Amino acid sequence: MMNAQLPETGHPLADTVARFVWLLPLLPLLGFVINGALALGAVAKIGPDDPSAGHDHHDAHDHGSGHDDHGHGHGHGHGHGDHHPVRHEYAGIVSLVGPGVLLATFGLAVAMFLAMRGVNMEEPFVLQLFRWMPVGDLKINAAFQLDQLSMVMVLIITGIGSLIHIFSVGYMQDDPGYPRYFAYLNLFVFFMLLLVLGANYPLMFVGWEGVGLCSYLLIGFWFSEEANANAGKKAFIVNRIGDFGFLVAMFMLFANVGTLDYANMAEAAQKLPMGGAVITAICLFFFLGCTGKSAQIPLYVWLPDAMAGPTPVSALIHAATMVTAGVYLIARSSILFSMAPVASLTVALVGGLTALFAATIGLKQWDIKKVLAYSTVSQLGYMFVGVGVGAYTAGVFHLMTHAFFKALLFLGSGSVIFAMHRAYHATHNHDDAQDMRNMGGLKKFMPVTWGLMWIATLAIAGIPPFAGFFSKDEILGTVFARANAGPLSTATLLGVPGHVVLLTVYVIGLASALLTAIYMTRMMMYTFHGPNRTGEAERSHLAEAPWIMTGPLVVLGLLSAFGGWLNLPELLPIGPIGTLEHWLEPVVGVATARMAGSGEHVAVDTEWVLIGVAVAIAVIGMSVAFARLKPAALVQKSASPASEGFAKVLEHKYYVDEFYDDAIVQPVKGISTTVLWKGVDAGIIDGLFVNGSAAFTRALGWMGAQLQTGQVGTYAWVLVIGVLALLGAFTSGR
Amino acid sequence: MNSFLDSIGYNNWILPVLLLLPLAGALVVAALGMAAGKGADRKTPELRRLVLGIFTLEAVLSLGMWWSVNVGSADWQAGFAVPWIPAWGIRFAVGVDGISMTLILLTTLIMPLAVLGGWTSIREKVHSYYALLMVLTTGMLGVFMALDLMLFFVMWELMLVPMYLIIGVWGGQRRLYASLKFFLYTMTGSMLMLVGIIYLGTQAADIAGHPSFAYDQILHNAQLSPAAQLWLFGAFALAFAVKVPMFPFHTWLPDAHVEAPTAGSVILAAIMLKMGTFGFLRYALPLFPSAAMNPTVRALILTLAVVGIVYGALVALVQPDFKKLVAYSSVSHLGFVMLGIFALTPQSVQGALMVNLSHGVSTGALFLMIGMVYERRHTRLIADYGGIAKVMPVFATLLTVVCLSSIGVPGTNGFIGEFLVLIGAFRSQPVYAVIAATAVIFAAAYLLWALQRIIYNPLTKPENERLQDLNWREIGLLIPLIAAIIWMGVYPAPVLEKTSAAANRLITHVHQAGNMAGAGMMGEEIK
Amino acid sequence: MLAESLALSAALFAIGVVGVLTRRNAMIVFMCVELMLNAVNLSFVALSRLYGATGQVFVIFVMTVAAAEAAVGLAIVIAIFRHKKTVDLQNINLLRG
Amino acid sequence: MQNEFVPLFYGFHFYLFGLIALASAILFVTRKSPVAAALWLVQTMFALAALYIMMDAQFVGVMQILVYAGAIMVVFLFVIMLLNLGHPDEISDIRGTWGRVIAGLFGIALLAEVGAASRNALVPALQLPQAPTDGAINGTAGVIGPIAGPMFKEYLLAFELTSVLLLVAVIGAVVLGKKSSNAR
Repeated sequence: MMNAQLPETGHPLADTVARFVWLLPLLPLLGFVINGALALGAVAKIGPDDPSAGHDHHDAHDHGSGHDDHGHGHGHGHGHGDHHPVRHEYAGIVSLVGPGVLLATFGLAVAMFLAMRGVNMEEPFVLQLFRWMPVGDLKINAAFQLDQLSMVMVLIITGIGSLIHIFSVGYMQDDPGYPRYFAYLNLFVFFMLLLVLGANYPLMFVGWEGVGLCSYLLIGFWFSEEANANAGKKAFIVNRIGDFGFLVAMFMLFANVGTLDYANMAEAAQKLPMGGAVITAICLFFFLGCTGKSAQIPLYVWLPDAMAGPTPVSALIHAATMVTAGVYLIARSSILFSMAPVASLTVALVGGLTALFAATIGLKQWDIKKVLAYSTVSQLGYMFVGVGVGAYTAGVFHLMTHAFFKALLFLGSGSVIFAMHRAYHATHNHDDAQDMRNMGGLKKFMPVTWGLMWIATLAIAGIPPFAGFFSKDEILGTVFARANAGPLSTATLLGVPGHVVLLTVYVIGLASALLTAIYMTRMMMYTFHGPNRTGEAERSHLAEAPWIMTGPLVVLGLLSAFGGWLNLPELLPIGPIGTLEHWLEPVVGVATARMAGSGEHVAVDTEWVLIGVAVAIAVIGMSVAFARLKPAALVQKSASPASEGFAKVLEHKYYVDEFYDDAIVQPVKGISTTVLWKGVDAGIIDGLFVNGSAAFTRALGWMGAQLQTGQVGTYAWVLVIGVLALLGAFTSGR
Repeated sequence: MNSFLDSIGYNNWILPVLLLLPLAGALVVAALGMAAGKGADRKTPELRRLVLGIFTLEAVLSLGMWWSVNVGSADWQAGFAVPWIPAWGIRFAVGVDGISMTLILLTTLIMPLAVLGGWTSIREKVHSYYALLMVLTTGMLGVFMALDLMLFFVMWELMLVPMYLIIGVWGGQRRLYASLKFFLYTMTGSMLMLVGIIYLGTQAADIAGHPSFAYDQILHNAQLSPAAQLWLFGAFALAFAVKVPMFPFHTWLPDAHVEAPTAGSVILAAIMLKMGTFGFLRYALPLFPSAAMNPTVRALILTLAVVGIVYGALVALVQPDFKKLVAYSSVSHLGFVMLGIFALTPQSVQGALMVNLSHGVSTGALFLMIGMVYERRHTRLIADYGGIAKVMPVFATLLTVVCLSSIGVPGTNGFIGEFLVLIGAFRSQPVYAVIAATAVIFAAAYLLWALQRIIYNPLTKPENERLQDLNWREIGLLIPLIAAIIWMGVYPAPVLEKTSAAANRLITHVHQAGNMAGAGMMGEEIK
Repeated sequence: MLAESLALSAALFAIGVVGVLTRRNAMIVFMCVELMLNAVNLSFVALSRLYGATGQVFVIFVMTVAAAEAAVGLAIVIAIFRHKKTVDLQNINLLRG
Repeated sequence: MQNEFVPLFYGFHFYLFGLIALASAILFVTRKSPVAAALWLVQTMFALAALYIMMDAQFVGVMQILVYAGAIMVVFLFVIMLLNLGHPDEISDIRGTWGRVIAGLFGIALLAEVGAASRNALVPALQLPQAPTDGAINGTAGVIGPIAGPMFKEYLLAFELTSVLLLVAVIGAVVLGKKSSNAR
């Protein structure tokens, strides 16, 4: 709190629009309240005064009312997004409020961005709102911190968020839960903004869990199908494992450093020895949190299942924003991570392994969204490689470009699924609208989507000059540079020297770049090229989505194509050099410098070689895919044979889910049921102690009852014996 | 507000009035019931309104304490004392501090909601039911207010009997088993406590040998050897541990909860479980600091607390009965309270108080909601539901919010308490805190799984298709709870400030008095 | 005389006890109880010479109790006899729970 | 009665009535016939009444004869007659030899313990004062006044309660003795 600055204290931003920073999260919250009220108001039917009075009265009532409620029950019977012809009664106002608040927030964010550019600001702008948890020496305030990093995040969230909201207006138009959908989506943006704007870790944690909650609600949006509800639950619980790490990290931080505010973290953290066990543990626990939220090994399993949610949700939450929160966390904690080389190496290694691992699974997925999901996991791995090796700017840069092209890919796939769905719906076919084996040749039905998705594919594959190339190259380049010099190369991870680890990560990065190029090309070919496999009757119903959906795609296409200009490397002076790097300098500069150590930049020609290798790998990958894959040979999902050998292992995602289920979930349930509940609770405590003592008492009572013969004579004898004994005891006692 | 309260002498009469109002109400209700004779149950609607009126009046009256109680003061607030049994040094002495004030407010605010919750489900022997509820209220408030150990004990037992009857008469199928188990479990503990209280009373005797049971007298005058402290602590701790309930004394709770009528479950969970932890805070710790700071004792209790946290969560995971699930979740939550209390840092103790309050609110709400759906469907088995969000959207929405609070999602009250307990406990007991923190995972698992099986998933059972959503009464009674959930999650500072002075005094006292047991690093941190 | 009185009282009491123990006829057991009461009365009276008339007051009370006891006890005996046609205590075990 | 002549005369009669009481008590417990036993008990009570009078408890002695021997024992006899228990049964109601021996031993043990208790002065009250108290000496002890005094002052409540007790006993006896029509 010492460094806490109130707007009055003369921060350069204090008199600008930035003092309304609290409005940023508030607007989406307002949207949530309005949409939520509309959603509830539309479906709520207040029950009778006496609920136990029986159902007869209700029956007549229900048939008479003819509410669209029955539509709900029927509408979701088969698959999501079953397009009911009736629009929601509040669709108009919801379409206005939902995207409206987002656009307003985006506008406000842009205004703040401009204000921020106008001033020279070294210190972050912190706005204290109210005391949140003031307990003893723990003083946690509800405070927002606006600095360069959170500004970038806010722009991505609100910008991409606005586009996706607009897209959703079209995508979800006929859904009976339309207002509920926008309520959740608004709530998500609220929490996401809280996450990036919070001025301390607990407040970030509020957003962190809040987005997880919204993710849970949105994955299970069509909750009437058990698989969806399961996926939502799985996402939440797996995330909670990560949150456990986040919590423990906060505890350790507070216990050892005494503060949880970012503002004085750099100075407070000096108390801890560089590279010591404590700081390493703190960082590793934070990273455990990241593996949950950002779907890294070993907690990535929820993300592919999360595709059960509506596709725009996958685009916003499970690709562009929420899953990158882990990257933001590490960038935000760069001071801490730069003090713990071992933890940073771990981050980089896990990120690299995840990138490769997920990419291999992506090779054999048939569900178009699953391909993108594993691709997301893989790209997140890249980002962690970036922040792990101390290329914080590069990590955030990749986060940004990834948000562009992955949102585009998801929304594009959303368009495809939308089209497929309409086609199947028109013919009352219940086939899988997301399986690529049921697609093919969509290029001629949806040319705009096809073109834009190719831009995104080139971007993700790392083909210059698309956005992904720059960010990916910067990450790989930094990995190489750190392997040569700096604290990371000299540290050791479990006995393995740092430079070996980093070189391994570099090779892994290249390998996964190759695989990325292959599976993305595969996806594009199976979806858009070759013959159409949707079906004769359905084919005539396939068409491009309305403009409210393709419009956002176009914007994202532009960003994916030119997003790389935001942070050009020095080697390619085709525009302003390192804009983002300069922008983020005040936030991550110190940490980046510490991680770079004394090491000089890699020689220019080496750098050219690196770039050449990266591009070559991407081109090779795409060529291999083009050469080897035969879209024409595919048949519809229902007619496809089961795969064999390693392909089968890949298609089943290495059986990790099954392994987790067998090794963790079932044992926990089993032990809880048989050992703890039936064994300890019912058996030992209740059986042995509680009922046992009752049985013991009863046995004593039975013995007593045996003495009770009813013979007065016997009683007299016993009485006399008692009197004699008592008298005797008194007499002899003296 | 304060000057108004002062002008009516609020602090002078509020505590006795709070105690006597329900008692008088109970007499009136019982008299009405007798006057009405056999047809008494036909007069239920008027009676319900009368009872609700009394409880509402009680709640409104008690609200003034929020302002009138000077929580910073080291003295008891709103004190009131008259001799009761002078020969034995027993006084009718009541008073509050920040800790008990918040619990009293929780009690008075939960009671009207509990009455509303059983509005239509209690149809037999209604007069007796409401009379017992009122006696119960007096007992519970008395426990929180008492400043005389004998009075405390009397109140402690006073709340036992009505609850025994409420479970035993208006309960479910196995109500006799459950109520007897509840009674015997609690009685076993409290009898030992009575022995301890009497011993303390004689130890605190003045020079002339008159015993005294006044709390302050015992706190300052009783000279107890460490060995005596251990025994007394054991006697008190057993009584409180049963009530908390700590593992392994918890098995009465699931049975009692399952069999009790809605209001019974709500009161049991929301208020009566707090008696145990309150007892530790008010009696077991300050009176016997050297025993409480004894490393072995502390390790034992912390271990049991952490075992309870994880154990309760794991067992809750596999419960087929929703009420039982919530009951085991209470075991887990109350484990957090115990962990916080015995970690003895400012954060952990205040966090424990916060968990107390938020558990009262959210678990109370959970039981109310189970009661609502039980009234419609007459089953508590999770498997009998599924997909009812379709037919009961309002119910589903509110249940989700309440479950999230119970899980401890940030932004709800559940988070604040757990976070503070853990962050505070980590400073003095890191290993226990880390193990306890795993409960955040299990809590999500058991509640979300149950939530999914109740309100999500396909709506397959025809009986569920005709379920009707909540009515205005039910929505209205849940709204205050939901508001409390959000308020205490978003802006808990006012509540925390109410308890901070009392908590800090307690910690300082226990650390100073129990210094021989090795207070360690914590001593200088309390300022 | 006091010691002798008390000794006699003790002896009478012991005889009553022995009677209660050895007899099974409810009537006789009853009378043995009366004998024991009388033995106690003797003690009271004997000691009242030392301590004042209060002991005699108690004798009056004892007599009253004995009278009440006899009334109720005999009524019970009659009721039982009506039911069981015997007053032999061995055949009566109504006290058994 | 305070003259020199009294002790011998007094002592003779005291022992005489004592022995009568003892002997008739022993005879009482050993009679098979209930009627005979009852009559021996009456004898004991008469002897005791004589002792009471000798010990300056004239009122109690009279009450003994009136209430005990006169009323209570007559009721006993009446019941015995009513139930036709006058003839000793073929089978004795007395327990077997061992029972009698053990009962006798118990009786002796009881006497021994009482004796030991009084010798050990276990009960402080048995520390007998050497001289009789004033009230006992001045010869007014046995008359009604000194008894009525405490009875209606100190023990008024107990006295009133005895009346309740008697009432209860009367009602109880009537209820029990009534031939219930629905008896099994």
